[in-house]
Amino acid sequence: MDIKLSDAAEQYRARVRSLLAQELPADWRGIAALSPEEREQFDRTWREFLVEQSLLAPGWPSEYGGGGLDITSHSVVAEEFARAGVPQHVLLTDPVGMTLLGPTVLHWGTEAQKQYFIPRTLSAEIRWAQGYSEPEAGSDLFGVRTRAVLDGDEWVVNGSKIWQTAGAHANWIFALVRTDPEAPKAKGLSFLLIPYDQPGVEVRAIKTMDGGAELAEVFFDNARTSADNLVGGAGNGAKVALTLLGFERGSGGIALALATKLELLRLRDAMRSFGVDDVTLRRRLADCWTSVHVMHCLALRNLTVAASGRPPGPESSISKVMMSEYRKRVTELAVDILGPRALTPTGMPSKVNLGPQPLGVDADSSTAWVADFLHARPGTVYGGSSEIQRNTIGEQVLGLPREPRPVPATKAG
Amino acid sequence: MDIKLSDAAEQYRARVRSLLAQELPADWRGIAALSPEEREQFDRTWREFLVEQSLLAPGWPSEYGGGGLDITSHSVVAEEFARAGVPQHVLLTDPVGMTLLGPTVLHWGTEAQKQYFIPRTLSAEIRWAQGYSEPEAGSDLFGVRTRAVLDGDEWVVNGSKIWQTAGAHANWIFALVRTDPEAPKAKGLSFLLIPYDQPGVEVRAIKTMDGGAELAEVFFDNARTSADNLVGGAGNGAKVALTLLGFERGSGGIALALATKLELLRLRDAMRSFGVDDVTLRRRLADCWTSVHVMHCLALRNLTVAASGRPPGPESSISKVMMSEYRKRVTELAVDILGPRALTPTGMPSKVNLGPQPLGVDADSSTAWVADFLHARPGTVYGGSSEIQRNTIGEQVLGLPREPRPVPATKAG
Amino acid sequence: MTFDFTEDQRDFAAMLRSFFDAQYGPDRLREVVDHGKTYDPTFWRTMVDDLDLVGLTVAEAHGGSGGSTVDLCILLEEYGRALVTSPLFATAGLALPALTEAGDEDSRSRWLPRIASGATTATWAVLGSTGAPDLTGTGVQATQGAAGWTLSGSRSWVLDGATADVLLTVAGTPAGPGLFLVETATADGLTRTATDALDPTLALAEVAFTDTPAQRISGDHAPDGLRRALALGTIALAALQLGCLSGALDMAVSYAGTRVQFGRPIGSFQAVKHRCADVFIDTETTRWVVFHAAALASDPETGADALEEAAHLTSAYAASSSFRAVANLLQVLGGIGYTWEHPGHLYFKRATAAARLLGSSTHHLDAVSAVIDAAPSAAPGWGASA
Amino acid sequence: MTFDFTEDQRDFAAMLRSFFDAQYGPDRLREVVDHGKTYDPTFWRTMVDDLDLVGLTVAEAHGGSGGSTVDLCILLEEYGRALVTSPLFATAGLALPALTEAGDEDSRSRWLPRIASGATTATWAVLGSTGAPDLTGTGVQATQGAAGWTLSGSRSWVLDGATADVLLTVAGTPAGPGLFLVETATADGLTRTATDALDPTLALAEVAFTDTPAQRISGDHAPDGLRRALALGTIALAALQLGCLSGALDMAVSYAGTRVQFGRPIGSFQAVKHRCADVFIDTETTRWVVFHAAALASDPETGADALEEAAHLTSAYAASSSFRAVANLLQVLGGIGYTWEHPGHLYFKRATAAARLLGSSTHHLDAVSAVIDAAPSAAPGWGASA
Repeated sequence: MDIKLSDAAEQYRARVRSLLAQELPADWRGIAALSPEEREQFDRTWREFLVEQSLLAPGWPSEYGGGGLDITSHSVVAEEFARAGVPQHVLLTDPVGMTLLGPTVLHWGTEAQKQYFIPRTLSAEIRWAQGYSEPEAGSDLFGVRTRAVLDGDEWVVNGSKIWQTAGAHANWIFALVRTDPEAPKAKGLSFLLIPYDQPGVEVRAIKTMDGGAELAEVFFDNARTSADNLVGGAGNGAKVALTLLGFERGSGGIALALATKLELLRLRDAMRSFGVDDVTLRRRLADCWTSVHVMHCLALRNLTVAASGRPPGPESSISKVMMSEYRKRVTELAVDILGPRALTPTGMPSKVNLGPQPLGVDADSSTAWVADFLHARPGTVYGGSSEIQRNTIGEQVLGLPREPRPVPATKAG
Repeated sequence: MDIKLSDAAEQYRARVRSLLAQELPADWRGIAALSPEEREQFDRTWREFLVEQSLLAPGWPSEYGGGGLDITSHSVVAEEFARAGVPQHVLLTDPVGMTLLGPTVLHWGTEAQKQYFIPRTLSAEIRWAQGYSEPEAGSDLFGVRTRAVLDGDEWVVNGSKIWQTAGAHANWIFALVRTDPEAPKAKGLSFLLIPYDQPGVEVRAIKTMDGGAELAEVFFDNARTSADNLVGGAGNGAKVALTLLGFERGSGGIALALATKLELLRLRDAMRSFGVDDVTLRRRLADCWTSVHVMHCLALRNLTVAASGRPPGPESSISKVMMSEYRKRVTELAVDILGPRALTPTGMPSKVNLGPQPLGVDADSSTAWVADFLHARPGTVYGGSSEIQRNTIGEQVLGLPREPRPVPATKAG
Repeated sequence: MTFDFTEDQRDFAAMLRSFFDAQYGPDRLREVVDHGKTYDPTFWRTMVDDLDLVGLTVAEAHGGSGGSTVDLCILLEEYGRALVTSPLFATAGLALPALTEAGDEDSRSRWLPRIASGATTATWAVLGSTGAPDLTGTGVQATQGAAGWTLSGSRSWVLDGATADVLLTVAGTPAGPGLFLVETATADGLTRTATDALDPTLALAEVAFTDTPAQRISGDHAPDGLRRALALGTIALAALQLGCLSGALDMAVSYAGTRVQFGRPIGSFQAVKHRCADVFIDTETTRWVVFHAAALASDPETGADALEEAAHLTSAYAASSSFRAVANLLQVLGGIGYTWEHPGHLYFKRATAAARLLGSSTHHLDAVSAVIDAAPSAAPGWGASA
Repeated sequence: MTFDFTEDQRDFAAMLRSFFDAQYGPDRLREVVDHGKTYDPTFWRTMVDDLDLVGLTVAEAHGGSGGSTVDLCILLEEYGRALVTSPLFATAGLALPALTEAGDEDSRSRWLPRIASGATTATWAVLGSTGAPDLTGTGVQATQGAAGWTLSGSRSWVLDGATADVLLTVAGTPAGPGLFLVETATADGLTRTATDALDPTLALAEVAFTDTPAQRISGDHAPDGLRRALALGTIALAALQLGCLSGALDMAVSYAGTRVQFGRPIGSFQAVKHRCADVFIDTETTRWVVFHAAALASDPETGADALEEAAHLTSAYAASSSFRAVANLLQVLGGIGYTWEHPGHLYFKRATAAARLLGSSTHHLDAVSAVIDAAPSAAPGWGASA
């Protein structure tokens, strides 16, 4: 049982650090400290830098433009970026492309698909939206109704997908669609890549409770895509989708635990800045620090499993439940520390929605803390609700019996 | 909206107080302060006093030996007894007889049954155990398997019942038994009174996790009881049982809230005695005080509904959930206040299992607090688990759909 | 003892429910929320002229309806459930109790009729800089000069502070704190700055006083009166929170009963059903706690200490029960509940904001703790505790 | 980095599991629990002679197996899961770290071989009168006389305090605290009183010293060594708690999968299934937290500060996760779980007791709080936090 990284990995860490020290200005305080104008300029050059250094997708094979790194080195990159307060993903669509679509195509795609989509995803010529959920099938991943019918050498798609993060910034969507309506629920699905730029695709932004509009809904009305754009084989969509969800974990866990720890330090600084010093709040902060430690340990463990090449088990549900419940807890603590300041948020806006703010956000920005408080709420719903995760653990890990299914034909009970 | 008792009820309260002041010695500190020998003597004369004063069953009609009081006055009696630290029920079997069996026979029984059982229950010639649960049917009240078959003018009973509070101290049991095996689940049940004193009945004490043995299990092996001892009609057992559960609430709520408040004062005194003064513990105590206030308000409300003669709704599930979850919370607080003292309990033993200790228990008895901590655990299981209560609220109050039933014939799903 | 609503009160509640349903539906709510409107004067006039809501608790002698705190809480539950944005809560829930309980006879005669008629809106700038109610006038100083009193200092988180016609606040004087009234339309040296608010249906402002002319309106009974007024305001706020619970319950149950996933209404899954049951428990318990406090408040024999204790208990409970309920609501709603379009988040924000408007739940719990400290021991002698 | 068990460690764990299953089944457990036995010397000899368990972490030079803290935690997880009553935890989990980390060379040479051989059982009387570990010797004073050191004072809640052959404790001297050793068989002025215990599988005692002859065994490195020793003991205790979680998980899942109510195994109901899932989450997370700390402890480069921090974090988490798990276990078990006959309550009592044996979770949280206070800010300059 060895919890230290190898010397090679530590040497690689030193390399990343010196690379960052060269690239970043001396007075660097973290990406979030930049003004919108500075940020725009930074993002442009930073993404180019990442592509040049093969750091945008450190784990992809170098033949397709990736960094060719093993998962441990990949994890080191992510950790050092979090520590330095620089983004690993620059465009809003990059997380989807780099952590979901890319690995899926690399795993399941044909050589032609890899050759076509991977470089274009890296260059941002293609920017991805995720298309799993549907208005009528939220938690029920395999209850999707969007249908695709082969018409010559094209699929014709009808239906709609919802909850695309940064969906309005994308120009392609990968979607779980029903290609065989006769097959049982999960068996008739396929994983299809569909370009936005056609009359049959309409994208509408969804305004969310925090006032932002990062999410989108995508409607397909006889939308078309080449028959070549089906990944993993017709009827294999459920399998592809499940692998894809597995890709979400592994390399980013340690960086996330670190970002979460830095967030707690910012919260401590906020307490100091507000002159709030209450024993209960201090203990709640310490309890959060304990949880962050738990997540760090879990991340180390997940990294070990991922590095061993073993397939991710449904135990990854643990990380999902822990992190999403934690984000509610820590942001509830934040608004309790704000006290009345939560009523009238002021200060620097939040920079990201899905996790702790990057370095550079002012500790005393109540606007950012309140935004985090709101952003934390859907965490226990999207990507598989806490209820679904607990079902998964109960049934797939612990082997507990499923619930009786409703009698399909007539109204049950 | 009037939350004050009527003048008549307040005058009655004054009468009860002066009665208690006359009856109790000047240095009275509460029933729990008596030594075992004093207690034995007290109990004997006290039960006689209660019967004489018609205070043992204040709400029963006076023609059968009850007090003939309305529910508000009954509540006043209970409240003043709690305040004075004297028991309303003296024998361990009295709560079952006075709050469960008596009201049921008075409501559903024949005149002959009333004439026979009510005076004998008051005189303690008959001491009751409750027979609902079975080893194989815990939460599933209507899944009972104990069967009774009519043989001439006697029922012959086979099966077993479990979790009888003070079951070893009883000499009769009322049991929910299956009298019609052909009828659907809840329809084939009847409510039957069975004497212990026969070869076909065997009673075994159950030792519980606190080391006590207040519970029992009762086995019927061709046990017999007169055909006259069926209450409410054959096949009507489910209905009778549900009414009976309704009798549990109403008159005792305010006294229970008071006893719970007195318990918190004892816990405060324990903090003082131990020199424990921690902000978090103080706030948890205050939070418990708030919960006690909630239960007081609920009790007032339940009393109003009961006094109006309206049938108790399934809203009474609220009181059950609140109180049982509260008892876990307050006793967890108590052991946290004890700190290391919880490891090695010392001091006066606990006097009751099902709720706060009566007046007279030393505040610094860690033995009593630890016992309460253990006694609180099954509270969310017996009398309908918290899960069952939430199902009841969800389905019967809120009208949410039931779960699909398993396919009965073959193994489901 | 009848801990229940009268027939009239039930009718009143039903009338309010259908009034708000009809007059303050999703479109009007959208208008407020989407366009940052503070309130709609036409709708205000309807509430005031047609239903006489603002004067509900004002004595008939002063032009009101002479209703009780119970009546006010019935109103505020329905008003809160409908998420109405208007000066009603600040005026009737905060300013009126202050004026009535702590104002002198002159100021009551002068202002109560104007407020009851709806001509004048009012608020009470009650929070101090730490977020706890300030009854000692720490944040604002009052100075008596030749031309009368002036105020200097500031108040934050003032409900309807930018629009209220009349602004009450406690200010310190050399002789101790007093209650002061500022007429906002004419006062010099008054700055009122509307602030962004977590809850878009509650309009908040910063108010700064610089030698601002003010009337001292507190009479001799002010210290006790202010404590009573704050307790009444706290109970009124809890009724608003109860509205949040009541709305969240109906919304959660209705969604759980109709939304189908995995071939079943989600309300048939225990995880969802039990959440709904928890929202029901929180709603029902909060209702009887709020109306218990309201009944106490409606009884002239209730002393200031008892009223304060009830207010702290009620507020501490309503803060936690309403937050649990709205959190459960959002989890039941799933994705749709996080959209701006769906009103679910408004209950979430309301519950969060309300729990800070008159002091945090820790503030209230610490006050309860002081009550426990002061309570006599139960142990020695049963007669002592009688 | 390989955060995983080695093949040998897996084999060791499996061997222990089957050993305890075979040798410490329900009957032997019953005997302890029902008859208040402290421990069974025959079973102790089996553990010591056949499996060499007590000397697991003692250096080979001192007659032990030279195992790491990771090995010890593997042992204690299985030992805790089986609810074994014996002097193993007090000896190997508490006394050995104290002796090894804070004892001088002489005392180590003298005592480690005896302890490793199982001939001598030991304990560390560590708690002060408030229930927090006492490393400053507040509760016991040491005096140096002509005949050597004597101790006066008392220690409560001493694990195996009535039976241990050797008793360690920190006592105050005019020159500061030191670690002292008392040979219980021969010491004058020593009173050891076994006390009733919440957890019937943990034998506790009061120990009183009245001019009791003792050996001062702490070397120069004692202050840091004691902190390290306490951290190691705390991590060992967490492994015992992990055993509780592991046992509770298997028991809950097995019952939920077989107990039928309403015509279905209760584990098919979401309410029960989700409880079991929560127990799984608590068990798995606690496991990796405990072994992370154990891995740190096994690394000689880990400083006392880092080890202490890990111990506080691990203990704070294990205390809450294990209590949640055993509470969930009892709710899943229903009625049967409250019977003395069923071992479920033993896990409940163990989790409750363990969370108090080396300081409350509040104690550990407050220590974590101090770590947070001392941490440098993340904000200014990314280079600073590198």
